Amino acid sequence: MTSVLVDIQGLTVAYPTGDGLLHALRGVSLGIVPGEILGIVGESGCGKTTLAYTLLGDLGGNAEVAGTALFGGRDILRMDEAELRTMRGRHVAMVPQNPGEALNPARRVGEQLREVLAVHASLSGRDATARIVALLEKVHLPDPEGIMRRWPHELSGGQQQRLVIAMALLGGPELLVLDEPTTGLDVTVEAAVLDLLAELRRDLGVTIVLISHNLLTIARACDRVVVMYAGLVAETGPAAAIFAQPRHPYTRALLDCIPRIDRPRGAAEPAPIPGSLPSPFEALAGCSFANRCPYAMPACIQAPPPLLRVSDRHAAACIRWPEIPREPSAAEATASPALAVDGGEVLRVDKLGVTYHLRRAKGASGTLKAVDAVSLELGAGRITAIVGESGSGKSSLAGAIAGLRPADAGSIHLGGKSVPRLLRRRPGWTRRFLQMVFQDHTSTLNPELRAGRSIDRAVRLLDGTISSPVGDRTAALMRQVGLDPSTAFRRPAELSGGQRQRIAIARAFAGRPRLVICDEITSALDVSIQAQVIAFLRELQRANGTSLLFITHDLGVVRQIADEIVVMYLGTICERGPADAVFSGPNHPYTAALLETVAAEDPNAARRRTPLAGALPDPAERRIGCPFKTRCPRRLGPVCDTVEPPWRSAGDRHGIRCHIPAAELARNSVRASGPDSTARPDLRLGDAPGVVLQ
Amino acid sequence: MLRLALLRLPFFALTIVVSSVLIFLASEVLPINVGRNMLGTFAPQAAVDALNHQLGTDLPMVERYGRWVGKAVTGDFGNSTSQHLPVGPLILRRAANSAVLALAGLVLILPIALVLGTIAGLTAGKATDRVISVVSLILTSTPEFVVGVLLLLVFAVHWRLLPGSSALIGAASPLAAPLKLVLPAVTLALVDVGYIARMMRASMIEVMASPYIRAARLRGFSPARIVFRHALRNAMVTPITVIMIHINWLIGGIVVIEAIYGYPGLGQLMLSAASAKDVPVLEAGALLFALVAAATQLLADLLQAWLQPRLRSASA
Amino acid sequence: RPARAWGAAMPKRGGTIRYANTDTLKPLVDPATVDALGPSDAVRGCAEFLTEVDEHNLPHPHLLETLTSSEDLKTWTLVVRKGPVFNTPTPRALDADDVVFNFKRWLDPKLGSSMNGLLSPYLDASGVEKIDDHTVRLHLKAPSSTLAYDLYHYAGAVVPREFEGDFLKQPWGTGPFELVEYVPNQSFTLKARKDYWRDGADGQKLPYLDQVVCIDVRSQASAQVAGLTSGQFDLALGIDYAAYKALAAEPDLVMSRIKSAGTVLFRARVDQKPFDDPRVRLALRLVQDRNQITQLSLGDTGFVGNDDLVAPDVDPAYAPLDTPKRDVERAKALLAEAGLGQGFRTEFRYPTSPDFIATAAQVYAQQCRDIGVQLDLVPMPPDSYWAKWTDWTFAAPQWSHRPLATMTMGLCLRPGAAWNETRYADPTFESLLDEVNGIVEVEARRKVYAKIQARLREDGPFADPLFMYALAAQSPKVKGFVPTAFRYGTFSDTWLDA
Amino acid sequence: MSAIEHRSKGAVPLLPAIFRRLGRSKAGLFGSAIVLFWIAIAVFAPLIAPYPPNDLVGPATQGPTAQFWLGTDDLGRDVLSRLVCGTRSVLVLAPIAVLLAEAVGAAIGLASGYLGGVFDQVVMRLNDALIAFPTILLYLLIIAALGPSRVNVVLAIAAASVPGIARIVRGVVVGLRSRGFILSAQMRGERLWYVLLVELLPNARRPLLVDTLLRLGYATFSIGTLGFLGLGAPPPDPDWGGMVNSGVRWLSVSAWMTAVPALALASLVIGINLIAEAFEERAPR
Ligand SMILES: Nc1ncnc2c1ncn2[C@@H]1O[C@H](COP(=O)(O)OP(=O)(O)OP(=O)(O)O)[C@@H](O)[C@H]1O
Ligand SMILES: Nc1ncnc2c1ncn2[C@@H]1O[C@H](COP(=O)(O)OP(=O)(O)OP(=O)(O)O)[C@@H](O)[C@H]1O
Ligand SMILES: [Mg+2]
Ligand SMILES: [Mg+2]
Ligand code: NI
Repeated sequence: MTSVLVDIQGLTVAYPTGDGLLHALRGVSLGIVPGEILGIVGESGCGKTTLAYTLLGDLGGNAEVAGTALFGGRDILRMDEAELRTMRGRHVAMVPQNPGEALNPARRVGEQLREVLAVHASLSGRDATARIVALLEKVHLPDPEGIMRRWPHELSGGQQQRLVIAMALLGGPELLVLDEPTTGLDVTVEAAVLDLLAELRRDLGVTIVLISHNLLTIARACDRVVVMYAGLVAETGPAAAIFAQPRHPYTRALLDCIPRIDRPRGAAEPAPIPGSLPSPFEALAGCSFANRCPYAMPACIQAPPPLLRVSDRHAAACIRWPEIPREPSAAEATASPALAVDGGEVLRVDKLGVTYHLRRAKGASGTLKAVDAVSLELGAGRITAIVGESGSGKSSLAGAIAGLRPADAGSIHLGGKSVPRLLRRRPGWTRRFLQMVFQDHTSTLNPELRAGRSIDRAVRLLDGTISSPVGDRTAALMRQVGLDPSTAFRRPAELSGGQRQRIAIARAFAGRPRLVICDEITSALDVSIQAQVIAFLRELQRANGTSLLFITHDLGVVRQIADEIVVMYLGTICERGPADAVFSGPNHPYTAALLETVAAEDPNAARRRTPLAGALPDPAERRIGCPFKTRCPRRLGPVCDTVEPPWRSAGDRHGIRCHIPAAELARNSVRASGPDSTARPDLRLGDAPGVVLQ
Repeated sequence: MLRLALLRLPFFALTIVVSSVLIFLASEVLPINVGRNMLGTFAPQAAVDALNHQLGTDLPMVERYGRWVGKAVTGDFGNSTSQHLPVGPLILRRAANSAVLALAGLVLILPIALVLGTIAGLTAGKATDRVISVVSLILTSTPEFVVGVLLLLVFAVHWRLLPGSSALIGAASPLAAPLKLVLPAVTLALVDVGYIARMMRASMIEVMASPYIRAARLRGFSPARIVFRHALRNAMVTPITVIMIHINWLIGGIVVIEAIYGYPGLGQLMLSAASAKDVPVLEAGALLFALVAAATQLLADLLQAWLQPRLRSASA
Repeated sequence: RPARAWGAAMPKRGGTIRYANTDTLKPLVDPATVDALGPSDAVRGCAEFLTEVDEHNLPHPHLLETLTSSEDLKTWTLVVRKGPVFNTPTPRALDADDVVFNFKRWLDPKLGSSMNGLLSPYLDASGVEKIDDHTVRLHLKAPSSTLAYDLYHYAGAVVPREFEGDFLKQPWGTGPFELVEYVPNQSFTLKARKDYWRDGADGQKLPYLDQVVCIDVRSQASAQVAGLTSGQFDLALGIDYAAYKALAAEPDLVMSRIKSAGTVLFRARVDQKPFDDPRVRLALRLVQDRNQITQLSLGDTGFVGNDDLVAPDVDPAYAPLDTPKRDVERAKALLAEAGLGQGFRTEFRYPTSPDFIATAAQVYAQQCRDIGVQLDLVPMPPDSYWAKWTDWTFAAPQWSHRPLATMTMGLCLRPGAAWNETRYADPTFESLLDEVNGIVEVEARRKVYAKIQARLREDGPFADPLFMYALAAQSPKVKGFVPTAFRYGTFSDTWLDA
Repeated sequence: MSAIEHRSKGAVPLLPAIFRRLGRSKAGLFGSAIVLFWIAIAVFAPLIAPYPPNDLVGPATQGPTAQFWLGTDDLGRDVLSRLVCGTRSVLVLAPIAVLLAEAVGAAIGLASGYLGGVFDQVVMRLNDALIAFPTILLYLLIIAALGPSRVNVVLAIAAASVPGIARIVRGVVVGLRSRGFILSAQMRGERLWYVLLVELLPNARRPLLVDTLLRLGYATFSIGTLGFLGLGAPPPDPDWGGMVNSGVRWLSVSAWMTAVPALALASLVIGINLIAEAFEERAPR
């Protein structure tokens, strides 16, 4: 072990809090080899960030720390302020979780970059500029000099991320620590950032520690992975080995709850991990994962398992590691084929438009067509997913259908009946007909009211079949989403995100609605919890024969649950069709790009550069021609710029809105499959003028 | 910045217009017979009617509002019913006096409060902070009449160091007798320093706990650099903007201090106008306050945008 | 009159006197309608009076050479002094026409001058006759013994006949100073005139001072004290009791204390219930412990009044009747007779300045509880109080010093008089007042005074618990200023001994 | 987000939280002690006061003696008795004024924030116009128009506070009105009053609580100031500000009359502000 850059031994960190001593790290040992990209992965709260800050010697004055963390032979934990100052920036640099917040909002970007050079390299003036420009180019920021003159807020999230990385690199550190660098970024941007890391390691030889709760991200970018659980290392090993052959049941379980697009629907539903993290306030007697582990045995709860060597560089903290299976566990058995109730049409939306009136600083006011003449329909008992990048208008569409955002054009039919666009004007039955689950688990429940209160209200107001008292129905609903009815008396703040989302789902189903809209209900949750929430959602949906309009940007989830897929781009639908058809292609170039990005995240797939360059164009700009023209890798030419693309049929109920014929699209599609099928003339594909059904 | 200013102008104008209507309506509500008020109880009704007619107080409301605004735009606010002087110059002179006092106060308040607040914020929880915080709290909690009377007793009556009466002679500017400003300004400062210092402290603590300060520390910057280059500017945003908005109060709201020292400020004028039901003065004063408030609000916005570039592009 | 000799010292010339006026500097429009001491001081510096009343309460002709009456006190001859010059744009000597002009103004009811209240009982405008350029004759409709005093009333400043009604625009008069600036509620400034008609002790023209600055310090006792001790003011007129007490210990100040007829009245409107009943009014007088009221509100700067407006030792004709004793039993009985055996409750208003009124009112309210009368005290900012002072039902106004009680009586107790705030109308009283006005000789007047005093004590519309000393404090360097009961600030003969 | 973080953000029941907060902060404890002291004085005023507060019991303007522990005022009334009895009016009037203002302000803020649109615009412009006016002057104007009395002092303080409160509540509401739980309430067809009072109002409790405390301090302060300006409760009933007012002119003769009520007032305001401080304090990170 001559060549370790960082050697951490028995690191424990505890924070004294009002509720007692909080154990953030419970004895972590690991080494970081120069030149590697080390991934650290684990559920929220398991100590990843704490570990990252340990590497910079910044744990806050009140933390109780034990163990050693040697960096180049010196113990970071025992350095004094001056030593720390020289180490930071010059030897170890950090990219904190939210890059936007890491920049001083009141100083120009260039100034802040220069400052680093001035402090660490005593470099200023022209030399500094040259160095900065070079580095900014290195992180693929266009127009470096222009960027230097900007304020932090004038950069997009992806740009900020790159900028902070560049800033961290300015001091020429040996070690770069990135804490959740891609959380909150669009898949397409995330892919680009990860690519950048690999490049930097190659070109600059910098050692990188990448922290994420997303296993796929880690898998895609890292050489070696450390899986953390409850302040301990659960498993560590080469990325490929960990994903191919996990040796800790927790790793196994984590892998199982990732929805994967490479597994067809029905073949495997994500399997949620039962139970929850042990309390950080309690000392652990045995294995921290024992209470959730299907392989647990008495020995597990007697003593904490040591990290056991699996192979040369692979170790797992599980005494039963040889028994952990390579393949996903048996959760898929519970999956049943989607229930296609033929109860006719539940929702029909015609040329719906949502326009925002913007007062923009940049000049005159403008309008933003967030949803532009979108038409779609939804059959009874079916699940339609709407996917698209951030800002593509998914939420606006959902809001308009729910009547919460004022649509300014088009019509909405619920159960065949036309309803007013505004919720306020809609007749009472629509409330029972249509419900919604909202994205943000922190705001879906009123923080000041007990959790069950809103279910009670919903039951009282919406459940027409009151045969039992309200409380009984509420309790039943709670059980249906896997919650103990006593949870109803807790306050939202005492519940986890997953629990809250489940209550929101129970509330939405209180009146046995025909249609439920779910707007990114899981995107803020950990993978394991996400799987849980979706499982319960499906259960309720099946039990009630409810239709779902499921909005997400996670194609993996879409694969698991959707019957039909609608792909949105800049407020318009660019492709729609049955899930299988969309996943097998042919696809709209945009869909293809999205699928490819995700495919690229698949740990078992080859690493490819994302084909989707650039960011979403300014949605407020006036559009003519194809909305995707600016980023389309398969742009035909002027026709794309001037002529609105026609709908083309790509198979049974599968439509693509593109100038390129479906057959042509299929040929170049990455996952080309199936012959270009004959279109069914009864297909409704939205009716923008000039619909072409081939 | 200029664009932001232009963008805010309509709001500025709207506030003024709404205020003018409001002020006018409010003065309508007061059951005041202007003519009777001016001529006194024993004046014959005919004379009162004639005066009312001459003043136009018997016209319909909308017309009167139009007249009032029309004249106000040209700076003519009519004659004070209690002082028998044109309101415009009267208000302006008093406002100028108040502005001088407010400025004198600010000159004391700003450096002291910002420095103390910064120190307290940086040493939050330590002894220095405790002392500063407690003293600020005591100062903000002590009514200005207590402070004022005390200072008067000590410095004017007992030690005779400073003039005890800040009454001004004629239309002379208070700057002609700067000593007279000392006690009122110090009182003002004592009352306000704590308030601003506490705000600065809170703001400093918040900024020091912000991710970008932590990020700066993790870049290996020295504490001094962090405080002066990174934290101060951001921490000043709230106190400074609050002070801007506060200017209104500094100019018109220090009635008590003015009363104690006999300083002829706007507050005193408004107070006596109120007790004499002098509608033209009240109207003009209220309008002036609205104007100052809107202007300082605008200024505060601009200042804030200057200190916080992020806000520059934010839509109104 | 010649300038007085002030001891051995020769007056020094030059300098500015800064004096604090505790009476509000109300807006100044027309000298004839001035109704407060503050603005009257500004007028007095610029314009003069036909007569002058000295610190011994004796009248002298001032702008008049002589003022003589017929035997029956009904015809008065005014010989106008030759010499006084108006500071009109083209300076002009005073003559009989100006005097007639002023009389006509005062007597014009439309102007609303308080001079009208004083003069009109015995003089009509038609009775003013110009004899020649320097002689004016007044033909009175009733005899008057108070004319010489009345002409020194503060609204009686003589303006030139060019005067059109706005003194700030036309600050014209024959006085020693010129008005530089008048800022209501704040200050006024006078500067010396070159061509004043009187000569000083040094043989040159008066005044000695270059400038007079008057500062409105309201009733801010603390500011009065602090202003004087810190040398901001050279002189303070009409300081209040608390300030006087605080300053009395100051070695560097010359304090003066002059008995005056300035007073506070607890007055009720006789056209309002229950005060229309004389028994109620009497009860409200009998309940007073006037010693306690005086002691607490003014201490040794006040002296007891007797409910009749006549200040002992001030008005020469004062009839020494017994001071009414507090008699709660009788007061109760009177109330019972009036059908108010249970007592009653009423609002009692007073201006918050000068401070002693609040004290007097509170003490009085406390005393009234003994007969079951509850006074709900309503302190009012002076501006508010005086804006409608004649309207209040039961209130405590302050009345300024006037040398003869009959002057005040004429102002406030005659039906129709502008300041008759109580609406008092009593023929008995009126005829007595007319009678006394026809008498010059003091002892004869005293006899009628006795009747008037008795009548007011029995039937009058007010209680009059106290009189105040006129208090002044001056720096020793102020010379040639004689504080009077009037509390007027007149500085023609004043100089600063630097 | 972890369960622990949720816990420390602590939307636990309000009252226990209040006491816990107070208990944790030394400042809060000290402030409570001061306020409780005055409350105790107010409650037991008749027992504590040695003399009837309005009676002229002794010689005027005296310093402390064995007979009159805190001296007498210019009318010879016992300062201690007046101080003790004056506690009641301050401790009753300030809360009434503030609660009244909070109720009205919250109602306006709720409606204006939730309903939005023209109504909101109008209300907020009106608010702006009122806020433009220095508070003290607003008090003075209102009292000058209505005349000085206890009721009018309460009205003036309440009226002048309403815009600020409305603004706070509106801010909270605007931040919440597009939250999931509100949208959910709309989607299940809740009535307006339910949304406003049950869903939204409780969320404004915390800012309102801090605001109420700060305002309480300021109201106490203002009552004193109005009394000092002679616009407070009319005499003879004891009123701290009024006591200072009448004492000021005797300052150089006997400072007791002024110092005692002035210090009492300042201490009460400090006490209230210390409590408010304890609530404003952020939990240490
Ligand atoms: N300064 C602190 N004081 C008290 N507790 C802390 C502090 N910092 C972190 N913790 C706690 O320590 C535990 C580990 O936190 P840490 O941030 O390292 O987890 P994480 O794995 O990064 O989680 P996440 O994915 O949510 O970022 C958590 O329970 C957290 O609440
Ligand atoms: N209230 C609003 N006012 C103005 N613009 C809005 C508003 N809400 C959304 N937008 C804009 O409309 C466009 C579509 O937004 P929408 O929220 O529907 O997208 P989305 O697909 O749901 O994105 P995300 O994945 O980030 O939730 C975006 O450009 C967004 O900035
Ligand atoms: Mg973290
Ligand atoms: Mg969205
Ligand atoms: Ni969470």
